Amino acid sequence: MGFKFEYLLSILPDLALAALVNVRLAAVIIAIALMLGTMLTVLRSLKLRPVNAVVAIVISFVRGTPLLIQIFIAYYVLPAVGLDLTPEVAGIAAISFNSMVFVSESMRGGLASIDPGPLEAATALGLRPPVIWWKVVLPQLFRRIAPVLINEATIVVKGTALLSVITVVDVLRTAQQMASSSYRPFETLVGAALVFLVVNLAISLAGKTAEARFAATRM
Amino acid sequence: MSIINPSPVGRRTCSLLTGAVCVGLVFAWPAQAETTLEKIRRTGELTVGTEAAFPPFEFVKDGKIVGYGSDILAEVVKELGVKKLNQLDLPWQGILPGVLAGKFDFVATTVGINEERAKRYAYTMPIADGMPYAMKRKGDAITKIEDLNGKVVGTQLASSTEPVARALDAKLKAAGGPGFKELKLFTAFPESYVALANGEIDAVIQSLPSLAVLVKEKPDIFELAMPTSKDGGFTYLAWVTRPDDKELRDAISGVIRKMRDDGRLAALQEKWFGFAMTIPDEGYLPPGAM
Amino acid sequence: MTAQPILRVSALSKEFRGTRALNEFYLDVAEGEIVALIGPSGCGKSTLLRCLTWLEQPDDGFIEVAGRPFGRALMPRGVVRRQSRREIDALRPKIGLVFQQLNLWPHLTALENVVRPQTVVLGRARAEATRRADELLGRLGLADRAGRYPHALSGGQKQRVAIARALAMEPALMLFDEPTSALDPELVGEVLTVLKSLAATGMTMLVVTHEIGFAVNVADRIAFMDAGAVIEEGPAREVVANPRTPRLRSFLDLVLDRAQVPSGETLALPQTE
Amino acid sequence: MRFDASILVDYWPLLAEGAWLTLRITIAAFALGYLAGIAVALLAILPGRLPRLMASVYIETLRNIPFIIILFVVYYGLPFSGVRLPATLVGTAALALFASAYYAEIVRAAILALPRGQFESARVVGMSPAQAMWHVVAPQVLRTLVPPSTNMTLTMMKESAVLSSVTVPELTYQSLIVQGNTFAPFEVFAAVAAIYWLIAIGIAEASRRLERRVGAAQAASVSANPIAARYLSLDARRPS
Repeated sequence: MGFKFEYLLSILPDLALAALVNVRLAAVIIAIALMLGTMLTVLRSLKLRPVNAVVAIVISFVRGTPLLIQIFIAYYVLPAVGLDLTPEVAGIAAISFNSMVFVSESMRGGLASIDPGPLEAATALGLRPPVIWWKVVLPQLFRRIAPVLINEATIVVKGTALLSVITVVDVLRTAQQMASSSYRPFETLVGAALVFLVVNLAISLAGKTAEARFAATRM
Repeated sequence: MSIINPSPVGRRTCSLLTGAVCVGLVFAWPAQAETTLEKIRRTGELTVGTEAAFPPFEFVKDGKIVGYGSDILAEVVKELGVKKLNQLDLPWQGILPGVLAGKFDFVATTVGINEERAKRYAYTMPIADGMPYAMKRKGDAITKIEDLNGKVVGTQLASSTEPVARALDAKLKAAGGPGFKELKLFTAFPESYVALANGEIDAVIQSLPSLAVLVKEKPDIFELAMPTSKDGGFTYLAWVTRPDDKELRDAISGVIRKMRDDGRLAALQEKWFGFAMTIPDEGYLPPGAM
Repeated sequence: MTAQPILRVSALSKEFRGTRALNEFYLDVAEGEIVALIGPSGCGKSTLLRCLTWLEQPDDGFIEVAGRPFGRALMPRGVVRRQSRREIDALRPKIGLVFQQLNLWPHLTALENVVRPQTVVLGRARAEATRRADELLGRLGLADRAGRYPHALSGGQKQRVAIARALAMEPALMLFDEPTSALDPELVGEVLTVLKSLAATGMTMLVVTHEIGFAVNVADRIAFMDAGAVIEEGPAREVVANPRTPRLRSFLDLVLDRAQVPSGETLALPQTE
Repeated sequence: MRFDASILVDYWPLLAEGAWLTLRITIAAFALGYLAGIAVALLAILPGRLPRLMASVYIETLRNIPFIIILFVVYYGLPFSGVRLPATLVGTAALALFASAYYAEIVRAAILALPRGQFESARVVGMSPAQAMWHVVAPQVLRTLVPPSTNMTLTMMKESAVLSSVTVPELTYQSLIVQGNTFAPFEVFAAVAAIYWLIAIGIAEASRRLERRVGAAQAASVSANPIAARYLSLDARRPS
């Protein structure tokens, strides 16, 4: 059962096709997580005590338990409270929720590194807080945490591999199906690894290019 | 991110991190006005959960789920008058929570019968005899059960062959031998095959139908050693329904019985395994089963 | 300038991607002398300081500190020998650099900023290093600030800590990079006083600045730098009063005009000597 | 369907044993992974292209592949090359390998975030690069290091569950055995989630204490400014 390179090559096209599922889901998830994560950050900045206490528990749970368990809750346990979601919706909901927390936590770190000077100026000019958030804080914040967000995007892509447990046939599930009929789990996993590597490197590269261009236009 | 074994998780593994229950969440399943069988008959639609990564029972070929189990399912669909079949493919760890949460009507994937499972799920009539067998590397000198003394033996974690392997170890020790050197439990059978091939372990214990096909596929690498004792396990393989769907279970069992009696089942066994099996009418369930 | 110079820079050159930041730069600084280096921005002043401390490797040329070659040595028969990193590190304490941004270490107290380099680099015992640091900080009027962290000090205090940190290494020469630029204008006089008091102890100093008034007041000699080389130098007041090269003249016109000082003759500068 | 807590009472010792191993694996992989991460980070900031390229290939490859795949390659690949080690050892090493790429990136970013003048001012007084790193860079970098390192360690702790697939008897593996015996997925995994959560809370608390010790000076300067406290902090008391 040595490593068969030809077999690896022969399965790559099918795995790449299956990766479209992961990419599509990841794109939706990242968009939602960014939006919700930003909203959560602004909400937390209001420092309403009961709200922040609840948020703290949610964050602790999301950070402290395996993502797979969170996906299971969304798909298998939520029907118990009357929320019966389709596999893709449940998967998107679970990973977005998870990623939202990580986005907000990255923002917390990013905020601390922002120079308060412009905010003071904006406040002195009489700008209202929503405007200050939208025009002053968030643009700086996104620029600062861009690398972290790109990293989060690659994590989301890897996370979509877990959706196979709730009937989403993605790269990993396709690889598993191949492995079980060819009895070659090693090659199929390496194939899946390559597909993930290519997708994530593409994301990192695109992110870096965008960042560089963004930085260039600012000079 | 937390990836908990999205590996080719096999079959008899009882699920991996299945649904965790958020603390304080109360389970209150919606009361069902009609039974699952009535619903299937009314809508003409059937949804089943399958782990399509277990040849020759259920596996994917050219993008379609095929295999021994799929052929039987086709007959069941016909008999129940189902017009539309949704066959969901998911790893073993999602199968049992899925059926409990009502995500599909029953499990159309082969599940080994054992005592604990039988208390919580309703088994249909068996579709195959999963007689446990030992497999070795081609040419290794393991020909009788006693040869497993001092060997590293592997099987799947929480599978129906795990208790078989433990019982075998105990039996070897009771006979005065040293027993296995180690029992290694993998979360999926394919991994135990790789471990056997690369010398990590010396023998795999698994049910005969699966091993027979594997040995046929890889005659240069693997070889059947001998049947192991059935002690500690009920070796028949069947499908399961939710415990409150006995009606549905009986309907499926009826189809299987009919197929056995008119020889269709034996023909399918010849087609997929290369040999026919004896399927009993009773005695396949452990005491206290549904 | 007959005495043995403390700093001798000869033919120092440095190129960045085709731009000559230093172009055969020559400068001698004699013992006890204060030289102010002035010049328009981009003339290579910062590069010079970075090369003098070997933070940047010059492409060519030689540096001598107190008679010893630094970074690169000219051997007999014209062989150039590059010094090892260890040799360079061993000589570095001889040149004290006060950065424009000061670069105090924010995680250490003022005292510790001065003590740590002594114990680590010179291997002094902690007690002795602390005694010296206390003495230096006291001399610079920071006795009651020794226990504070940099973020709790004013700009002028931070600068004096940075000076103390450099002095603790007992350098033969002090380099100052724009010592007045990071400070509020009213503190410029304070810096002047500190530098003068240093001069009174016989310390040799090279001060890079773009403030002519400050340069005239602090320095014995002014060197005007443009395009990577010194193009005019001489006694401080004379250079400013009677620039010989057109480039210096136009530079002075530019900066003095901005400072609204009519001419070099009537500079309204505080007299300290 | 009921929640049958008696299962957890019966199988508690098995789960506790698994949790203990999970904790030990996490600590060992953290120590090992962090050391390797620092080494790779230092490689990444060395002058010259080759070391930087090597470091970035290491980091990018390991970070962009799901851990399960790294584990399988190490676990099933090693025997082919004739090396045979206990599963727990191999599993921990693979986990450390995976985490080291993330730690390296965290350390590298923290070092680069420090103004260059800090390193240079240490070099200029005559400290060697190693001394400058130790006395000036490292203590400052430590502050920025704590929060992202905690995140990664939590991720790694959860990721250790994957080791169950190569016969390492940690928490998830033991829970699978309990599952196999009881066939009660929801009960067992509620318990397992709770245990992972508890371990995570422990790690987070330890990091919070460390953060308070190394980062006190910085925290003080942020909350002193009311505007900053209003917009740039999510934890401080609401400015009145």
